Amino acid sequence: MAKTILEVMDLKKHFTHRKGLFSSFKEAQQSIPAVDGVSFYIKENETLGVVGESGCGKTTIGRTILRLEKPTSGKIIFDGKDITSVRTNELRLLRGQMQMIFQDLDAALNPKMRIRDILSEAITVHHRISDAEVGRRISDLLEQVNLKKSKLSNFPHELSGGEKRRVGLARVLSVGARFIVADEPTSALDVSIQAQVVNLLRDLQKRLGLSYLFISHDLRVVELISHKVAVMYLGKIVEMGLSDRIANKASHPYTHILWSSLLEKQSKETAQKAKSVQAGRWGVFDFERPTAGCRFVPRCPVYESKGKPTLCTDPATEPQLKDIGGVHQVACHFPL
Amino acid sequence: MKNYFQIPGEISESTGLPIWKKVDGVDLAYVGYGLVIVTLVVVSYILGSFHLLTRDPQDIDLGLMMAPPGTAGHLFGTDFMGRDMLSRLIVGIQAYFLPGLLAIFIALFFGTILGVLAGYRGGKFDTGITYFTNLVDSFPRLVLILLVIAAFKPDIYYIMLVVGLTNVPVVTSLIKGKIQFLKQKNFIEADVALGVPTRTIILKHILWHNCRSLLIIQATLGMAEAILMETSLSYLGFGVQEPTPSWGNMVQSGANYFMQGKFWPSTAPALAILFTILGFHLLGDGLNNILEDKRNT
Amino acid sequence: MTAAPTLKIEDLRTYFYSRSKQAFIRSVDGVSLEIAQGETLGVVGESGSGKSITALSVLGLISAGPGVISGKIGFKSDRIQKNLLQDLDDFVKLTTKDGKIMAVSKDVVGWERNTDRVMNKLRGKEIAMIFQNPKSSLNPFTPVGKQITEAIKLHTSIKTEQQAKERALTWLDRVKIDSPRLRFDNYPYGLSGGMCQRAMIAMALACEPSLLIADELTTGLDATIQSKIVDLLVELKSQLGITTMLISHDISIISRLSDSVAVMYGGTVFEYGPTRDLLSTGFASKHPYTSGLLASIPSEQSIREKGYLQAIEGDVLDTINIPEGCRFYGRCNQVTEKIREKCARHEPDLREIGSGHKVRCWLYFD
Amino acid sequence: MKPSAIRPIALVLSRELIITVLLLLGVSFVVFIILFASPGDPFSMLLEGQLSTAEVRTGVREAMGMPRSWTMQYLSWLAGMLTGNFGTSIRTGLPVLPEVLHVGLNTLILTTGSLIITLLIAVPIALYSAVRGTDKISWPLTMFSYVISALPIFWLGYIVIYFFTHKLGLFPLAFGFSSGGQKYRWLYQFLPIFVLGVGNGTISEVIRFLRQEMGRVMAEDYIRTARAKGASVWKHSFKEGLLIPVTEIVASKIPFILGGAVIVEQVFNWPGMGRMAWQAAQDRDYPVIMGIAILAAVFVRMGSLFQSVVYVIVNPRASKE
Repeated sequence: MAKTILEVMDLKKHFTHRKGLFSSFKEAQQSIPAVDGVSFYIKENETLGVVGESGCGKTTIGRTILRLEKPTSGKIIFDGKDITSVRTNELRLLRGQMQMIFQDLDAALNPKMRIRDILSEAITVHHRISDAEVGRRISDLLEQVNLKKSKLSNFPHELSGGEKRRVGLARVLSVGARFIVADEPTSALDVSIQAQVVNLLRDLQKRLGLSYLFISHDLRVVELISHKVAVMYLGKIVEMGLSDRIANKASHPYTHILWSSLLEKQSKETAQKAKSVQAGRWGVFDFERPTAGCRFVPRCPVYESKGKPTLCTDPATEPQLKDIGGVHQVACHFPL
Repeated sequence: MKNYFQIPGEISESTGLPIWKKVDGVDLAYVGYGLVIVTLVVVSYILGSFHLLTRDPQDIDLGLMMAPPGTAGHLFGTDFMGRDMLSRLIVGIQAYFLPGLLAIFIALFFGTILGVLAGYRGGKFDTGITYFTNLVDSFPRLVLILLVIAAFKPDIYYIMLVVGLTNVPVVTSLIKGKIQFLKQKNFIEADVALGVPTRTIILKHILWHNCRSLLIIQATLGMAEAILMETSLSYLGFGVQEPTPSWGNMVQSGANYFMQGKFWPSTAPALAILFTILGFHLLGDGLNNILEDKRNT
Repeated sequence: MTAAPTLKIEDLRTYFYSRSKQAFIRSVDGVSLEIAQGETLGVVGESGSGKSITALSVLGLISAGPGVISGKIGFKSDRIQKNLLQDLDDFVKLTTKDGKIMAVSKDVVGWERNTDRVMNKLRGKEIAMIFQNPKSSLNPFTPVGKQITEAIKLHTSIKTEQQAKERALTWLDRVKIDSPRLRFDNYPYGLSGGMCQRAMIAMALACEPSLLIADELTTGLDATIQSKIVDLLVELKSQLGITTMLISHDISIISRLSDSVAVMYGGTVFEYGPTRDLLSTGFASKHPYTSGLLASIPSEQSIREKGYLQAIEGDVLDTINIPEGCRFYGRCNQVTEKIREKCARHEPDLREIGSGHKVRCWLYFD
Repeated sequence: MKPSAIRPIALVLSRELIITVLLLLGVSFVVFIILFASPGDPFSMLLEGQLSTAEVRTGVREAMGMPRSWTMQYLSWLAGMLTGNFGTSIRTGLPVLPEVLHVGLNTLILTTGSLIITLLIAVPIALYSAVRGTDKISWPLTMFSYVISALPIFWLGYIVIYFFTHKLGLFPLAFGFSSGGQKYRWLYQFLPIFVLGVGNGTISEVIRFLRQEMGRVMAEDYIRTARAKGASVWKHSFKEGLLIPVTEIVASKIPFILGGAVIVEQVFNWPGMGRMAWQAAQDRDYPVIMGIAILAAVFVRMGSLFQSVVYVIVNPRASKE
């Protein structure tokens, strides 16, 4: 049985939005719950996929785990150790083990540094080693991410998207991370390059025993790469389970709508199948004011078809994640 | 129809091209002219400060007053007291050179610190620093200098202190903008996530790699600013006093003769100001175009 | 089909001159396409394949910098018939040395004035375009409704603000924006991306153009919103029968909406034919790039088996340095020994190999 | 404009107004610090100057006592200023405020006029080069703007004076604000405005900024949309590409122009704030300079306030934030 590498308990991250210069006097601060009570765990050598629409807080989760944001409340346990409020020094050490791949291809690449310098710097951040050793590690890394040696003397802007992503990966691997938060690692890439990167990520997982928190809006890729998938809606996980169950036997109406939107685009024939549950209204969401009770109510077709039961809108009974068997959890009063 | 076709496989790699081939010719000309001016100023400053001039700028020759340029022994002619114009112009650089460097240093030093604080820390720091920069920007520089002159004394170093301080907001906002740009691209965050120490991020990645050229550009523009201020004030009669030459007081003392149609004693220092400030401006803008804008795109 | 197509692009070449490399970036390099009246043509390709530049060339929106366009773009509707590329060469001066282009100078204003003259009464009226990034494509300083009425007043017989507003409201309703009267006065920042895109669609269609060009219109929107927009387009298409050129990198959208499809790569069309054949997995005689592209998308099967994806190795072609021979040669996994020489040395042309199915690959030529 | 649109604007404006007041408080404090720290205790003299001669005579000061702590000194000075009491000029013995306000009006005319001149020169050049890029016409114009920005303004003043008085003989030799032949009076007053407008040293910067902004806006997606629908590009780019940048650069250049005014007023004998400040600096008449510095800061802040007003009215998003 694999060890749990990361466990997150009731994690909350609220952003305060200051309105104007004197807000601190007037108590006019507004709190936006980007992540609002999320719990999950990831085992070694496992991938947890997180899907959801833009603004649902999936990126914030990754950033909070890596402590790029300070969590408002909750607990983050990495490798058996509570890291929710470790100090800066310890945090630096931790970052030798957990890393993040950013959506922005240029994120890790200082535009004024050559690739060689970027990599050698990353290697020496956590390890004091000789120049010769650094050179050896660089060529190891290049091999791992399948990048040509000739690119080492280039500047980042001279690389293609796929190459930039590879350098970003090499940088993350160079510190020896075991756990990687991959925030939309493929969304900025072309389809053919995307497949290369997905393959590379899986390959690295197999060879180095990495664990991923894989954040993406691309349902197909998440389904392919993850062992488990968590579906997020407005800061909460509404459903979580093994990836094929989530994709094919979704219990939460939102999950269902997400996956059927995929089918619907794809072909005229299958579109009909999905039509049955498809009737949600698609208003603009307002993250500052989640509805009392279940957050999904304004868009929920089940709520509509059940004749708007008060259970769903009652502030006291916001649905919590419940186990429905087969490592499958759902937060809904009327699971499908 | 024209043939735009080009033989395949014959395109040189951009990295192989020398820098002067990659940049705009106009920018190159700007920088070239600017460097000539900088060299002239520095050489003149050294000549003046080590008394290597063939003619003493204070030598009065009442027999040869208002000599036109080209007069034997006086390449740039003489002024109303028969003093050699060229020597006076060269020595006039003393009036602003070191004080100007002081002003540049103050502006860059404090501007960088405040810019890093505002950009990197953000939040309350940013609010406070924005207030400070707005406050400094509320004073017309010359009026503030006059106030300081009235309260203290008309010393060029006091003046340059004010010039430097009033230039701080410009540097601050540039550095802050740069950091915010880097932040927006998640670049700093990636460094933090990697575990790079804050000191390295700020000093090496932000300041050395990304703000270096910006600071050089601000230094050149700051010198132009210092020259403008010094000449304006010495023209107004503050700062360097006769008989010590400064370009500003030279223009001023030549003014009466100007109205009589004898332009040269006033025009020569005015042109010196013109060409020097132009040089620093063009150098700054040329460098800006070459180093800042184009490589990022 | 004997009637002349609404849009007929012949050997379109749109190049941009890169001064630092002293060469042309051949963004579009010999594209020929046809869109019959009422048909929807899907153009699919990765970034840098030249699909968006093709669309912008049609509308004459390429002007900045030293870009050049050659070829022919014939446009025909009930009201008008015109070649959209006229006299553009007059505004470009080439300096050559030993057959190598050393410098390109362009009279940008003259060029722009010329395209504006040619495109006058066409842009917005006959040919309308929808862009990606709906939020930034709407003027942030003007209410959404005003931007629609502006187009209506420019291009239709409606000239009063009141009537234009009525028409705009009808269209906002048709693109399923809820409470259109309220949205009419909203500024773009107050609307979500999906709503902005609906407003863009309303703006484009309100003048009843003969040709609609939609460039990546769902990119950047959430999956659920995307599918709603696609639904809307399907519905509008069946109601209006409007001729459409649909550009996307998303094969699923193209396959849902288009009648025929053109696969672009490195500035040229690699394959061209009916959507049903080209994008179905069963159809065998495909260009290796098309089949590679289809295989790189996670399929039911690859997901079930948790296997690796069949990626196309290598990188997307850099259109500044186009190789001799086939553009795809370096990445192609179907080169046989028999044709290797040809693939490496000679560029194949786009040949018809089945009914309406054209392909640019030596594999299918004898 | 609908009433619903006015409320957010009013909110933003009240915020801007508060910021302006805070900044002016800061300005007064900086002035206080400078005077307080200077040798010879000029600040006590300043406070003394705030008392009327009658009060001095009857010994009010002795009775009330000089405020001891520096905070009390600052506050009593500030309170005096808020009631319009800026103290008295050391040189003339007259109250500062009316004097400064009187000349301030002249300076306002001079600076506003020259700002208009600057814009009249800069805007066409900027727009032309934004559209055309660098070509045979825009390059010399840009060069020209660089040269006149580096031109020492006093010397430019000499040239203009020499040309009009000596060459054309239009004016008497002693150049002054109110004298001069009636016939050319308008020209007489226009010349300093023109010289300051051309020679204030900001033209090249203004051109560069406007060109950059216009160029940036022209590359925006929504301009492309406008072209694609056959609408006027100018109409769509006007607000963001011209109106906002112009107000922005005008607001930020007011301090420079006020500085330039000191010199131009000197050269042309224009009885404005700058000339008075120069005179006061000669005499170390700090109450006067202090008054001028504060008034100048008020001008600068008003410029920024104006810019925010335009920005908020033009940009619907600004009032939402």
